[in-house]
Amino acid sequence: MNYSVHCEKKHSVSIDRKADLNKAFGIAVDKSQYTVAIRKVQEDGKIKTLMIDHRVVPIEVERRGDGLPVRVFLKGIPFDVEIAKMASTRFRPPLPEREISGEVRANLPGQIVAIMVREGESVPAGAPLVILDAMKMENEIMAPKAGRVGKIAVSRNEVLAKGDLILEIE
Amino acid sequence: MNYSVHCEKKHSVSIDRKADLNKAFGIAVDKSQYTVAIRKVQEDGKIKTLMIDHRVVPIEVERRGDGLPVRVFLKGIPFDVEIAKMASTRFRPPLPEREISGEVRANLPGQIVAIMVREGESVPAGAPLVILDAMKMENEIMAPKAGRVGKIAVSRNEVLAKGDLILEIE
Amino acid sequence: MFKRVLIANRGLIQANCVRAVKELGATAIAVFEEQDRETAGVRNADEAYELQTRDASLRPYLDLEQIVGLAEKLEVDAVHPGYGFLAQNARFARELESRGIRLIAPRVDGRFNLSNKYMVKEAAQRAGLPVVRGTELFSDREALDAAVKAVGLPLVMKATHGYGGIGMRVLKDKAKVERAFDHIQSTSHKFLMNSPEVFLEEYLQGARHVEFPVLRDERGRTLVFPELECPVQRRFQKLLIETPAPHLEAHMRTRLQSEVRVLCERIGVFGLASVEFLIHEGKPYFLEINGYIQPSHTATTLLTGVDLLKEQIRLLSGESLDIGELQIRGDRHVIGTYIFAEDPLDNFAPSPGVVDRLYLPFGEEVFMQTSIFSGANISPFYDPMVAKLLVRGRTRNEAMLKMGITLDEFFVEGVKTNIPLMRGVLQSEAFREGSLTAEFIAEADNRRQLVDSLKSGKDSEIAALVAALALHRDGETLKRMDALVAEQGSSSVLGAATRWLKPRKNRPRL
Amino acid sequence: MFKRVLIANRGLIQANCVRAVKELGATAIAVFEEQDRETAGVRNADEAYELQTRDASLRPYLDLEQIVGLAEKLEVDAVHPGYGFLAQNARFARELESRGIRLIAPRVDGRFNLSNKYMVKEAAQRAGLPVVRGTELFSDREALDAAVKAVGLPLVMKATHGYGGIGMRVLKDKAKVERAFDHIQSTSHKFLMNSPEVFLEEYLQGARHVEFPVLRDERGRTLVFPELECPVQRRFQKLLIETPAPHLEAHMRTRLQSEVRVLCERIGVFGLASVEFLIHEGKPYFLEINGYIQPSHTATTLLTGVDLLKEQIRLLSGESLDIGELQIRGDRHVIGTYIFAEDPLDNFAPSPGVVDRLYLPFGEEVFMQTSIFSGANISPFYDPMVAKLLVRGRTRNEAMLKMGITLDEFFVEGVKTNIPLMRGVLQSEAFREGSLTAEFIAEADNRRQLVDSLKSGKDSEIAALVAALALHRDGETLKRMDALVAEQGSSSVLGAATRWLKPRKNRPRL
Repeated sequence: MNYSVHCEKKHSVSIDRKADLNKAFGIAVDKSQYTVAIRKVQEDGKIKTLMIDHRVVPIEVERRGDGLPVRVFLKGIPFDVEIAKMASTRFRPPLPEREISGEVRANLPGQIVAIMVREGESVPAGAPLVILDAMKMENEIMAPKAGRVGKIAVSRNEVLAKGDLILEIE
Repeated sequence: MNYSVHCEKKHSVSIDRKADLNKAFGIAVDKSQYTVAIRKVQEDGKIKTLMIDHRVVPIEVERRGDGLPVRVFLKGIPFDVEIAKMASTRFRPPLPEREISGEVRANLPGQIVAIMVREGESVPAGAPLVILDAMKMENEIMAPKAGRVGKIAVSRNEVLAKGDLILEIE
Repeated sequence: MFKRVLIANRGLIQANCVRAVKELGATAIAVFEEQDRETAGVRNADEAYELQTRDASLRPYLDLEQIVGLAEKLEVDAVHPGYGFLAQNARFARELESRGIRLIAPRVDGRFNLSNKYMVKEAAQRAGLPVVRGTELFSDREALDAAVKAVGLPLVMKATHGYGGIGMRVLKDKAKVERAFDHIQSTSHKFLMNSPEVFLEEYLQGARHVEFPVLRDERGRTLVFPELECPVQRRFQKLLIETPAPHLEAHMRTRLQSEVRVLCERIGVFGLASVEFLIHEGKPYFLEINGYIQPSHTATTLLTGVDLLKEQIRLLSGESLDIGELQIRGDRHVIGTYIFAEDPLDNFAPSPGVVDRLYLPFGEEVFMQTSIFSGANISPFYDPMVAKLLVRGRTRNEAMLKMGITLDEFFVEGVKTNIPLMRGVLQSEAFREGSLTAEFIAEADNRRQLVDSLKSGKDSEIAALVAALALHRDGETLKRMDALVAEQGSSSVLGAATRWLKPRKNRPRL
Repeated sequence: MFKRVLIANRGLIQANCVRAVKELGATAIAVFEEQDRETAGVRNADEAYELQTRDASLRPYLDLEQIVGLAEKLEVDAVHPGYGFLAQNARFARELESRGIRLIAPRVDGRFNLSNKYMVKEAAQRAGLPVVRGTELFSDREALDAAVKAVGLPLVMKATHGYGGIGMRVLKDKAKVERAFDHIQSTSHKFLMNSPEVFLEEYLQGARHVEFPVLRDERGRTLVFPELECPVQRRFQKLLIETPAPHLEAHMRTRLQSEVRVLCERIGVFGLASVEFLIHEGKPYFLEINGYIQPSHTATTLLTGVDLLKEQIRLLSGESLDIGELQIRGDRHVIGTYIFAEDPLDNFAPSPGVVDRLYLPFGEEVFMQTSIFSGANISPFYDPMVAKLLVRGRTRNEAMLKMGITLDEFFVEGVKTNIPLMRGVLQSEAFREGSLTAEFIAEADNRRQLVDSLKSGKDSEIAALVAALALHRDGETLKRMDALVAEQGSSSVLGAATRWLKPRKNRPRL
């Protein structure tokens, strides 16, 4: 199977066989030939460790909502990847979502120390909405787009988990 | 509920209430009164950490085949315990097994490097039977009781897991 | 020595204080929040007491009244505040002293107050130390304009009682000066002991920051340690330290050590303190005195073989310094890095979460303090430091090599950390030359560049390989599942295997 | 420096060698068995190759032919053997040298052979060092009787090529002498390079054991480090080390350091070696020279700030020693303990298994090397060392206190360890006085007593409480389950909850 992967530049990745645990197999990337063995997988089958050309490589793969890999971490160093084309595979990657959501959520757990807007107020994109106190720092949460402030789901001093809804820009 | 526990000397332990996670409660041991809270349990409900009088105490409890505690480890230090009598409880501890089993098993994983007896041979208690090479040491495995060597379940150079049957003294 | 010491902090510093107090033969008493109930300091304390959350807006470790009340009830004779939190809180000290309990913080002559930055600067100036040009104290908004004009931009605005970057702003833009002033004034009740006064100072572009730890006993015996330098900081918190400083010449070291001694005598410091200087275009400027134990003191301890934390507690209990100048050694080089659960590529946003894979480095001349483990949950509510990592070398070059390779071996999965950034720093020419500055790291582009410098051409091939292989294996897994379904006529297997292929909430990755 | 170095070992020493080689700018190549494929040394190596199990009776790490073959194929210019295993194997060295590959082990003048204990003893004697009274070499069973009579009981029987306790027996009883002789002869093909010769020595009751690490370069520049002492051993393996030795007087240290220098010059050592002495009733006796890096060298590294492992590799590659006598410091005190997965209350029986809870100590002047983690599986097949723990103090007293408290904080559940024994040792009067000997620890009763000394009267109450509470909670759990069953009419819940109440196989606890 051939994959066209953009990572810093365009690469052509060719994987010829089944990728089973522990058996070494070859993968060609552009003109280089790599010997790869899968050394460790998660319970759901996702790869955690590879052996590539006699080196141990712990990996993390970040995926889009539809499961398509979008970022690879090699020892914590991020590489953006875009898988553009696959020969002989059932996957047809859908276009990534482009519309900006108006949902404003806590990007980290913390406590609301100030609410700077009122319901119904019109705000430009980038306007400060609330201050979230997290990890000894005050974080201004900004409007992701221009619009009207809908219902505010939080109150002052409320402690939020990551991902909790704060308010919506309509 | 009252428990009579022998641990170095006889102790009377009195537990008055349900022992739920995280709620502190009192336990009397002889003339001392302890404040105890269960801080951490295993999946099966067994206690892993106690808070006793404002100190964190990680514990391990070794149990007999029927579930009765026979040894307690406080930070790795072993205390033999014998629970002799319980008031108002359904537990009636059966007598511990006394008969010595003739089964000889690997007490640790290792490799059989020598077999020093033959099937059918009579051996006294304590006679060396096999040599098990484990962790860079040769361990002589001795006869647990006098008797005749039954079928030998292992062969030279065989690698054994802990608990594997080596032979039986009949 | 003290008999009973309460430690009013959490994390690594709590555990270190607990052990220091125990080594000194006293009873170590820890306090803790529910979520910290099995951390190292709590486990190892002779006694541990759970703090109550009495007010949603006040975290228990900052709950001064509750801690003072507990200290009184438990009849302790001293409280160790660690750093941050309560370490520089004058009210905390007063409340304890009024109950006959000593706060383990440096004491000074009654005429002075260490946490008052302006007062200390004045004292240093009078003692003949060079200081940064700046204004007097003011709290009146109307005085602001003239003050800014007098100092000129860029400038540093400092609250009288700021600490650890709180109440301090570097301002390059006139438009932001007023807002900063308002912010400091409005938050002064929360962090700055209700003291809304500020002063402005000239901003010394590209200045280097060095500090000299000092031990001084009641009898006036003084020991000034070799200096530490912190070329990599974020928001005034240290990310990398070195001792001794790479480019401080011997005559400058000798001069500053003697100035430190003079200043400490002048203001009558006793206990542990750190005297900080900026070095700008070869000239030193006194900056401030820090009065609490800091994570960086571990580097001095490793370099010199003197346990500063223990000596701090000993001296404050009234014991004498029994170490001579000649017993302190500075002929090795120590580099320390602080690893935080945060993303330097996303403006150091905190990255709390569960550590799901962890490879800790270890080795000859490699020293680490950490309480994380595989499965540890990194709390979002406190300083997200997960490890202090130090190496010692015979030369700076040896220490740099060792730290670089040690960081390569340190792998944390599940939360983002500054390990990649620190690896980039250790490989950079600027750091090797000793010319890296805090300002350089403050720029997001520079951080990105340092991390990118770790990538080789081959790495992009490997990343592409990994992405393709991950997808390839998904396909394989699906096919195997399809076959299984065909065989067994069940759809539940497929359901389980393809769960992750359905759209998930598209939250930012931890 | 070398360009490519293969490391022929596993565990901590493998990881340390990998880092040392990388720090020196060479390519570090690891070899590994399947079960070790994600250990630190393998992860961090520049290249890693899996060894094959070619023969059930030969573990891959000992498979000399396979490793030599790999070294040749991979075109390495040196092999680091770590310690044990291949470190003293003459054939291994020969096979490598014949292929132009250097074994990283000390080299000596062609007339000598370090692994031949008798030859080295003779050389020492000729160099004027005091040696233990004993016989010449013999391999003839008929010579045994006369030799025993000449030396007298108790005596020590030593194989010419013994190492690390292998091929050495202390014999107090005439009846056991022949059996020991036969055993050494019959196992000599396996461990002792087919050399069945032995010699007997007087057994020096209560002798103390000190060793001086030495670095010496090809040009003859020699550096003798402060001595290490190992008062707690089991089967000739170290459990506790101190440096410097607690009771070696300064004049004796100076004398022995100069004798070490003379001996190393005489036999032309170059590289890293350790020269060992017994101190018996105040008199020193040369014992042997060890030619490999040892776990205890970490203590010397911590004390002196010289990375011995790295210097060893550097010197063997032909580089020169660039450290002066005055740059070595001995005015601190280091204590190290080795933690093994074994039960000192059961004759040090190995205790392999899964670590299911782990609290690692950390802190100021506390240094640890370990690769265990919660969930780690401790293999039964190799040396079960799980951690090296070291502390440094300004005085021996400070180091003792620190080690004692640090061991209290170290908790491993799932496998038995010698932590309780070491805690008992650190609290014992004998150790504090510096009068503890290896013989004392060899007695099971003494070990039991040391562990029991940790128990207070209250502990037996607490153990009783814990036992009763465990049982009490079982009852509670049962009752709750009963209620649930009554409610739901299902018996599967009860089945799950009471599973453990059914008799289990009564195997000994791990």
